Amino acid sequence: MHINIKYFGQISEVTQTDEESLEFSGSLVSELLETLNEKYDKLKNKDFQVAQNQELVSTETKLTGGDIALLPPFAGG
Amino acid sequence: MHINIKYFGQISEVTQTDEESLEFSGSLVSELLETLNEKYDKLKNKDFQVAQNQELVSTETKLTGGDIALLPPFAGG
Amino acid sequence: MTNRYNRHIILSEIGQVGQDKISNTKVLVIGAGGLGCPILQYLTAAGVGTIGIIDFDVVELSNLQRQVLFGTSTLGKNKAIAAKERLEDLNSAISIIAYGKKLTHQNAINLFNQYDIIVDGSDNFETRYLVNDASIITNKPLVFGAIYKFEGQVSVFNYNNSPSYRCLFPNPPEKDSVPNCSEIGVLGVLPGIIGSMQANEVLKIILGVGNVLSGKLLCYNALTSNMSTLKINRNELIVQSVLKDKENFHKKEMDFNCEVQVNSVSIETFLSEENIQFIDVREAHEQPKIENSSITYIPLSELENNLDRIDKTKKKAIFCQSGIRSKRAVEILQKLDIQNCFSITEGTLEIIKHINNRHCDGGTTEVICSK
Amino acid sequence: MTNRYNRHIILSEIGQVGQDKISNTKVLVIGAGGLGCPILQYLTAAGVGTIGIIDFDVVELSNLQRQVLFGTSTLGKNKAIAAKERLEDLNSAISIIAYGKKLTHQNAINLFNQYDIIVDGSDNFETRYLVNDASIITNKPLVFGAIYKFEGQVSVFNYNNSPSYRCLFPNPPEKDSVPNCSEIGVLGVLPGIIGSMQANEVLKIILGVGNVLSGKLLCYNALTSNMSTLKINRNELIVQSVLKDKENFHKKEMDFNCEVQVNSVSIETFLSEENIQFIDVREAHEQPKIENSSITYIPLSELENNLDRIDKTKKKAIFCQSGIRSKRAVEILQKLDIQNCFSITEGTLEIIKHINNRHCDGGTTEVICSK
Repeated sequence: MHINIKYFGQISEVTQTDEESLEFSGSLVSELLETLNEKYDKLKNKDFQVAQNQELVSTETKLTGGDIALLPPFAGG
Repeated sequence: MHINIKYFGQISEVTQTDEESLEFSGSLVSELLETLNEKYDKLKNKDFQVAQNQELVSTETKLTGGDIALLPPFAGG
Repeated sequence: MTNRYNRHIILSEIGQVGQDKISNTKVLVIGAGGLGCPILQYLTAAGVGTIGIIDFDVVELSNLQRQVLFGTSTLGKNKAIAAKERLEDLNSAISIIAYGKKLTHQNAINLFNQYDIIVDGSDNFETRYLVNDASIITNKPLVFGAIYKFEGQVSVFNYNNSPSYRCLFPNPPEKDSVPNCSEIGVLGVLPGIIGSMQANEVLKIILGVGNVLSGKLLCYNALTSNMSTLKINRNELIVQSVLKDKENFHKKEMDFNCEVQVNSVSIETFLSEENIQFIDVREAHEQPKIENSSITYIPLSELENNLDRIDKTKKKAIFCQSGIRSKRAVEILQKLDIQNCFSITEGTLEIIKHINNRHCDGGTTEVICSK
Repeated sequence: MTNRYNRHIILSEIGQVGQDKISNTKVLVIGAGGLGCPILQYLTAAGVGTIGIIDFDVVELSNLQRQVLFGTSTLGKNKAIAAKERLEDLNSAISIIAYGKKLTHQNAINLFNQYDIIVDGSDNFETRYLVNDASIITNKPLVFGAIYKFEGQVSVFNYNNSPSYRCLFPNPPEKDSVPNCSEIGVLGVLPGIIGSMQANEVLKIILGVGNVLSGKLLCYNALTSNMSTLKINRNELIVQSVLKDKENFHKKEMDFNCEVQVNSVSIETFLSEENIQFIDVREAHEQPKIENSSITYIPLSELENNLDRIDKTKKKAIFCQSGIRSKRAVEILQKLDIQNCFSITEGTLEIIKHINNRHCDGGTTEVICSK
C-alpha cells in the first residue's frame, strides 16, 4: 500500500528529510518501523510516537495506508 | 456535485457558520455565488475572493467539486 | 559562548554566516501597533541590523490589551518613539530609527528605498494599498499581516516576482462593506501569533531558508486553531498598472476609513494667542465674507493646490460655515504631514461675534464683514 | 471608551462577562524563558487577574535573542522578578507574583493548588513531567508548549478528562537520545509563535469559546509554515498510576538533563569561617574514617532520608572521597530548595591535611582520623 511518512524534529535529522512516500506490503505499524530502522540506522536510538492519519496509534495498529507521522518529544522552551 | 464551503472573517458572520457542505448542480463558481447570495441576503454587500481547492480563482472558473473558500480582506493590525 | 546570538549561530541552517546576513539587513516596519509590537520585538532580538519604525499614533490605554511594547509609563507617547526606547534595551547592538509620522504617498518611496524588506503592520486598507504600491514601485519584498477579530492572514508579496496584495484583492473594499477599525474588537493575543509569523517570514527571506509564504496566503483562526494556506497567482496586468502610474504616486492622497484624530477646539482658545494663521476654507460664494489681512482664504476644494500659502511656522486655526468642512481640511493637512492644524468648532457667524467682542484687544484678528 | 479592555469587550464572543472571567482567573506560568515571555505578555495584556511566574534562572545575554521581556537593564536578574517588573508596567491593574526559585516535587502541589490553569513554558523534560504529574494530582488544566529548533508543539492536557502529556509520551526520553538543552539552537521567533498560541489556549479555556486543543497535539514548523493537528487519546491506566502514586510525589527527585549550577569550592574557603556544617557523604565502609563531633555523617545513598539532620541555619560544606559525590549531593539538596550548599573540590585525604595544618586555630573543625 501507499504510505506517506512525515518526520518531525530530531527524527527528520536522522532521515534527512521531512517527508517521504513509499510502497509497503507489511500490515502493522511495527513492521513499517522495522523497515525504517533498517533504512535509517540511528532511528532506533530515538524516542518517538507514531500517528496514522492524524491520530496517535500504538505500534501494534494495522496500517491503513495514507499518512504516518513520527513524532519525537520536544523539551525546549 | 458535492461542495464544502469555508467562510472566513466577516463572511462567516453573514452566513453564521464557518463551514457548510452542499450538493450543487451548476458548473461555474459564479453560479454557486448566485445561489449563496440568495441564501444569505447580506453576502452581496461584502467584498471577498474565492478559492477553489486551496487556490484563488476567478468567478468564471469551472467548479470541480471539493473545497471552496470565501475570503474577505482584513484591515486590522 | 556568551554571544548574544549563540542560539542562532549553533543552528546549521543559520550559523555565523546567517547571523551576519541578519545583521546586514535593514527592515522597515509600518505601524507599531498590535502586529508591529511582536514583529519589532523578534526582529530586534534576532539582531536585524537596522530597523525603521513608522507610526504617527500615540499610546492609548485601550492599546495595552495587546500592544505589549508599551505600558503605563508610555501612555500618550508616540508609538514609534516609545517602541524604540523599549527595543534599545532588548538589543543595544543594532540601530533603530523611529519615524513619528504618518506614512504618506509623499514620503513612502524615499523611505522604502532606504530599506531591504518592508513589513506591513498597519491597521487600515488605505495604508495597506499605499504600502503595497510603494513596495512594487521600489521593488521591495513586503511581509503582509492582517487581523480581524479572531482570524489572521499572512503573506509575502513582491518577492521574486510573486503576487502583490492587489493580485489578491485588487482594490480597497467599499467603505460600508468593512467595519471601521475603531469599531472592531480583536482577541489581544491574535496579533501576537500573526506578528510573530511575519517576523518569521522576514528571517526566512534574509536567511534564504525554508519556504517563504510568497504566492500563498496563510489564513489562521485562533478559535479553531485551523490554518489553511491558499495559492495566489500573480496578476501581471495589475502589477504593471501600479508601475505605470508611479510618476503620479506621490500626488495621491489617502482617504482613511479609520477616523483621524482631528483637533477640534473653540475659537476662544485662539483669541488670546499670537502666532496663529486663521484659514477660511469656505467657497467663494459663501456669506458673510470676511475681510481681514490676517485671514488666509483657501476654499476646501482648492486646499491641496495651495499648500504653499499655509504657514508652517504658525498654528493653523481653520474654520468654515459650520465646523464640518474645517474638520475635513484638518484631516487632509494632517495626512500631508502638516502639523499644528486645528478645526474651529464654531461656524463663521459665531466666530465673528467672538472676535468682535474682544474690545480691548487691538490684535490683528479683528474682522470686518463686507457686504 | 477608554477602557483598557475595550477591544475585548466589544467582541460578542467575549463581552464584559468574558472580560470579567479573565479578571477572575489565576494562571501559573512555569518558566519565564522563550515561551514564558510571550505567554506572560499576552496574559498580562489580556488582564488575567492573578499571574504567577516561577523561574529560578537569571537573565543571560544569550537569552536576549528571544526572551523579549528582558534587556541590557535586567542582565543577571532573576527572570521571574525581572518579568514581573516589566509586566507591571504593561498592566498595573492585575496581580503578578514572582517565585524566583526552582519548581520541585516538594513545592509543586501547594503552588498549583493556588491557581486555576497551569502553563508549561519550561525547557527540560524533568520539569515537564513534574508539571504534568502535578497537574493531574491537583486536577488543573495544563497548557503545554515545547520547541525544537524550528518546530513547536502545543496541546492542552488534563482538561475535561482529556489526555495528559504521559498519554502522548509516557516517560522521559533516555538521556542520550535527546540533546542537552544548552546544546540546541532555536530560531528566536519560534517561541514567540508557540508561546502566543499557548496564551490563546489559556484564554479559550477561561472564556469557554472556540475549540481548545485538548486531545490534540498541534505541530508547527516555522520553516515550512506547516501546521498539523494530531489526535491523542487518554490512557486511563497511565493517568491513574500518576494519581495512585500521589502520596509519594513530594518525595521524588528530579534528575536534570540540563546542568545544575553547583557551587564547588576549595576547603580553604571554609577554614577561616564559623557557622559551617561539614557533611561527609561517603558510605560506611570508606577509609579513612573521620571522628569529629562537628562533622555530620550522611552517606549519599541516605541523604534524602536524613534531611532533618541538615542545619538550615548554617552553610553546608559537603565532601566525599574525591569531590564527585559531594557535587551530586549539592545538586540533590539544591533541587530540594536547601540553600547554601557547597561541594568541596578536594577529597577526604587532602581535607584532613588542610585542617590539621591549621595549628594555631583551636576551632571545632580539627579532625582525628580513626584507624
